[in-house]
Amino acid sequence: MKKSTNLIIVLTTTAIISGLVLASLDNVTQPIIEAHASEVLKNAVTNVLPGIESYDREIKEGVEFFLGKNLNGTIQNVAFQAVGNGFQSKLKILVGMDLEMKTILAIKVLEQMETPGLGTKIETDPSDKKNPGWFYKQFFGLNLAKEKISYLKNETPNKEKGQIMAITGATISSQAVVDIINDAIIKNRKIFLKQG
Amino acid sequence: MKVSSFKHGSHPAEFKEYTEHKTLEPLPIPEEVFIPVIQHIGAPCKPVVKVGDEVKTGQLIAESTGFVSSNIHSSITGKVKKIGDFPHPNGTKSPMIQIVAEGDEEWVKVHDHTEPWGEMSVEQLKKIIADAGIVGMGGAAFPTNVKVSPPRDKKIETFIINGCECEPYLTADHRMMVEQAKEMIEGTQILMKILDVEKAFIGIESNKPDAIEIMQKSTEHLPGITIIPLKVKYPQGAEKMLIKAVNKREVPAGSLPMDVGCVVNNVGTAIAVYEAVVKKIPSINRIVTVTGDAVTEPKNVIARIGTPFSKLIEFCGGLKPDTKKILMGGPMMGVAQYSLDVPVVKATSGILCLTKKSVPYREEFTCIVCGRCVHACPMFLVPTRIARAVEAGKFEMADELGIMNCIECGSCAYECPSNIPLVQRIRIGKNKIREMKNKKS
Amino acid sequence: MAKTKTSLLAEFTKGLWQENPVLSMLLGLCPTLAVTSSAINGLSMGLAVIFTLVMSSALISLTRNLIPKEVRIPVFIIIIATFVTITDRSMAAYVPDLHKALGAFIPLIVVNCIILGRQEAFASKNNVGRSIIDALGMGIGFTMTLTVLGSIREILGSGMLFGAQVMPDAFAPWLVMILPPGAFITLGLLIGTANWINAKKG
Amino acid sequence: MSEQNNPTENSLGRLVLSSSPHQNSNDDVKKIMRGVVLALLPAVVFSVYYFGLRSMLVIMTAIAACLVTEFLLKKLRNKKINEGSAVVTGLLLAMTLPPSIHLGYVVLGSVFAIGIGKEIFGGLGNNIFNPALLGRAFLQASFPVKMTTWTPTKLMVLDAKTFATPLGGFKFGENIIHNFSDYWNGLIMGNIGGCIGETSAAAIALGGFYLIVKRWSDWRIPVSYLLSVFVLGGIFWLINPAQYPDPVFHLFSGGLMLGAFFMATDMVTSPETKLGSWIFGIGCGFFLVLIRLFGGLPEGVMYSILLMNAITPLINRFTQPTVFGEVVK
Repeated sequence: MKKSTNLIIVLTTTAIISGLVLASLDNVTQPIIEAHASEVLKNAVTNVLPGIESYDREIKEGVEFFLGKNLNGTIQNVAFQAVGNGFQSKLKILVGMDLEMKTILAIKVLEQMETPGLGTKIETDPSDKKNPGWFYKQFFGLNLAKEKISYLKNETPNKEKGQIMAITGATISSQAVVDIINDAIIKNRKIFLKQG
Repeated sequence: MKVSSFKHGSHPAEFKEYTEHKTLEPLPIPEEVFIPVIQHIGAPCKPVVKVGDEVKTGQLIAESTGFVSSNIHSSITGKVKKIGDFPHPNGTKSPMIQIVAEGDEEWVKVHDHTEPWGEMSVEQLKKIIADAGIVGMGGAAFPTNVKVSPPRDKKIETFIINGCECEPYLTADHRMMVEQAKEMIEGTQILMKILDVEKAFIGIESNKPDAIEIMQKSTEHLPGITIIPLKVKYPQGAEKMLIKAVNKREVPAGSLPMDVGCVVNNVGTAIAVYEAVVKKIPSINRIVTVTGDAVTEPKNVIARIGTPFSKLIEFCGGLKPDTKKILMGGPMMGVAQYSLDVPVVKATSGILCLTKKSVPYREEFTCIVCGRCVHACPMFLVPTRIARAVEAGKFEMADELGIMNCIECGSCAYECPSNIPLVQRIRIGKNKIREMKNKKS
Repeated sequence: MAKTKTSLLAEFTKGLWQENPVLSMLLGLCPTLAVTSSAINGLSMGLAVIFTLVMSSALISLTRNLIPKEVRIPVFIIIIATFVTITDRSMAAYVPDLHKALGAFIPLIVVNCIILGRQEAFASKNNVGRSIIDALGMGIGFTMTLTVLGSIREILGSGMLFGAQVMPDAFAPWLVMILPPGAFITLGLLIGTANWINAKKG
Repeated sequence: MSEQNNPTENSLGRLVLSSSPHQNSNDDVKKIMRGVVLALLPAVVFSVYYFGLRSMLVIMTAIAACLVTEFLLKKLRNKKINEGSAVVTGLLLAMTLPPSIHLGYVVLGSVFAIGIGKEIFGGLGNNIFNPALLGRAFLQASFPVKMTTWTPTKLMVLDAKTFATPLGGFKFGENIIHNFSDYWNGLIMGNIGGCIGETSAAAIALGGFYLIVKRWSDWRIPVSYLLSVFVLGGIFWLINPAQYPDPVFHLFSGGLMLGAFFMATDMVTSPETKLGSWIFGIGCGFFLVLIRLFGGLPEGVMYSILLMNAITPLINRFTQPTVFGEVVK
């Protein structure tokens, strides 16, 4: 009887102490972690929406839009996240577009765990020292007024036709990026343009 | 022609062409014979003659001492010169009775019944077989009188005469079937009477069409005897395989054929029974195939038990200079001999002499798990794994893998492309396990 | 264990080689295989483990006489989990990039058998000083192995070491080395080499 | 017994004493290895015909590198090369490489195939995976771009810069096989892009039949492999002919012929029982179709065989024959 009380006391004390320590730790670190996360997002949004001073967050039909504003506070452009499956991981890409959603301004890969050295080239290609981000930069200024994005192999792409060049050896990752962005644009264009 | 068989097995090259058409030739009576007192499975016999005794052909010289034991008779007329240890074909030195020929051949009959065998009682016939010292002529040398006396509770339904002779080179049984068909059939009928069976099957591999034809012809008028042509496959002549091929029954592991109501006898045994019962001659003759590429003139020889191998080889024109290996029996299960002085015993089915060319040096490689031994093993074992277990000293594991079921036919080692002595290792393992079990009990 | 007191130095060095948690005891293989795609990942994982290991060893050694035998495992786990969470949160706050690279494997230090193993086998039976020395030795042994593993994989798999180019431009990186199979192959070869060296030493 | 009359010692020299059996089948490992090399010759000839001497260079490099690696590793363990399986490994590895590949990669793949694929397990017979395929898998995983850069054959008239193997074409929507003559010239005779040894299905099959006739490979494996690919591929084709290729295309494209006749039949890494061989072949076919149709890679021969290699010990265990006369419990 006495023994079991002893056991309970020891376990409870340990748990309480541990809980207290962790709670106070959380108090200290949580704000830092959150600040960091919002910093990352802010950087990303500023990255894909060039020439803006600030941005607003707006949720329409469950989709999160980032509305870029200039010095005067006029809405200039819009960004949103495109999410989908890559070759072997979930891809999260931030896409910045003009307000009519006809031209891609810039994109940024937020999350990816593709095959190192192959699929990861959608973010950085170490073999191309001068321009490691050549792949995603192809999307900058892509005109999608008439067509969807399509990828080519071994041919020079035409930006006006929405064409980009696929990564050799990582056709599937390239295709995934293209498909994810296409799908997100088609879906979000409807939602965003409904009310202006 | 419908051909029965068992599953698995191998197809060694046959080399029967050396002697398959050579008529049986009696060997001249040798000047001296060495008759071992152990020629069978079971307890050794006790000599009943002394040095200096005069013996006649067919006279009992050593008598059976146990249930599984078999009488031994003098094969020539002469004088006992020595009783002592001489080289035995099983590779040891073992007690033998040396007899030197003297004077004219005189015979001692094995029994003095005057009535035909059809009127004798089963007990009388069994006694004759026991007195005549007949053992299985196939190679195992199990006393025949024991084999044909199953316990009362085991009813024998199937009686099979084994005419397979699946060992390469050997043709003794083949020639017997061709030349002594009548005797063999009569021997079979005597055995059928003893066993109280209505039907008998004679299994013959289909590489002996002449034997099958003669047998079929001689049994046309005998509805009880059926000739069964069998697929040419080694080891078709192993009792268990033969039973499987003839009546599709599997002898359970660790049991005897009689447990599934079967008795199997060799062709030679049937003839020996005939000779003992009808001709009143005990088991003193043996038909031996002397063959191989090292023999000048391969022959099928009728030899007296106890004749040294050298005499038979001499009779066949002697050996070629590059002789490398002498075997008693066939190449698959035969025993290598270190001397030509060893005598013919009741189980000597052949003397196989091979030149260097036929016994090449074979480099052993590691097992490449090709599975050929598995496909070859008629007992459905996995020889490579068993051999590995034995090599690693894991005898219990080997036992679990069924090592004791191995019939040592050698098919696995024959097939092995890595030249691993599989059956040899298994043999070692079996002996070790037997030792261990004996120690325990 | 206390009967023949080994020297403190021996207590420390045993974890480096002859009782190396990865190479000779094959403990903590999950993080070993998963995070060593670069030297820096291996090193930081090792440091995180050293911190957790030393802190929990010290605490457990201190309280070893207070903890009843029956509940020692739950108590150990609570203590270890606490330190792991401290590591995890601090890394997330102060070195977010590294935290992202090590991913789920920081929280998983809780179930890293090296840590619980040392508590059970050593800290709960020895005094604080010895326990810390033991934890340091083991932790450093673990860190060394992970760093070596990470270095080999980084050099061959991306031609770099600690993020700096070391291989000539002509060298084509062996992608497989930074993929999971590369981890298995390299670890296997490392363990094999260690055994080979031990066998040679006799 | 008369001592002077002992022919054994005098006239015969020493007789060989050994335990039975005294007769062996004429096959041995060396002979089998030679047979495999011989069986691959037609495919080698075809590859030289289509790709020029470059393919010969790749083959020679692979063989030499395998031999040297094996020699060094054996030396380290004080053993000597005996059965010559390194030649077969090198040749098979080379057959799975693109003819334009840099020779450095060939050497690396060979070292890996012999070192990690074979010697580390204790040499031929103890390896779990087919060494040549393992070498190829290593190269594929390390240098995916280089390993899938194909050169057209010398006899091809090219109208575009684009170049893909038939399988890659199918996978990425550029089907290049359209009619019977494409089938005949391309897939069966081998006038297509691809690895050195996987272009001409006819040449490979010829060598494969030779091995089967000689009993140096188990016919059950290629038969069950090809059959299961044909049936499974056929089922998908019947479901949707527009999306999935027809079964004949499956059979003759890519490395299936090479894999079925030479890789899957590797004795060491395939099951030892007959039933096991059937299971092995069907499993290979299943994985192949799965990878080709739904996987990320255009070709699945290599991984289908490696996967089945991994479960071969399990197959062996479950298909162990029941001992003769053993009562089924």
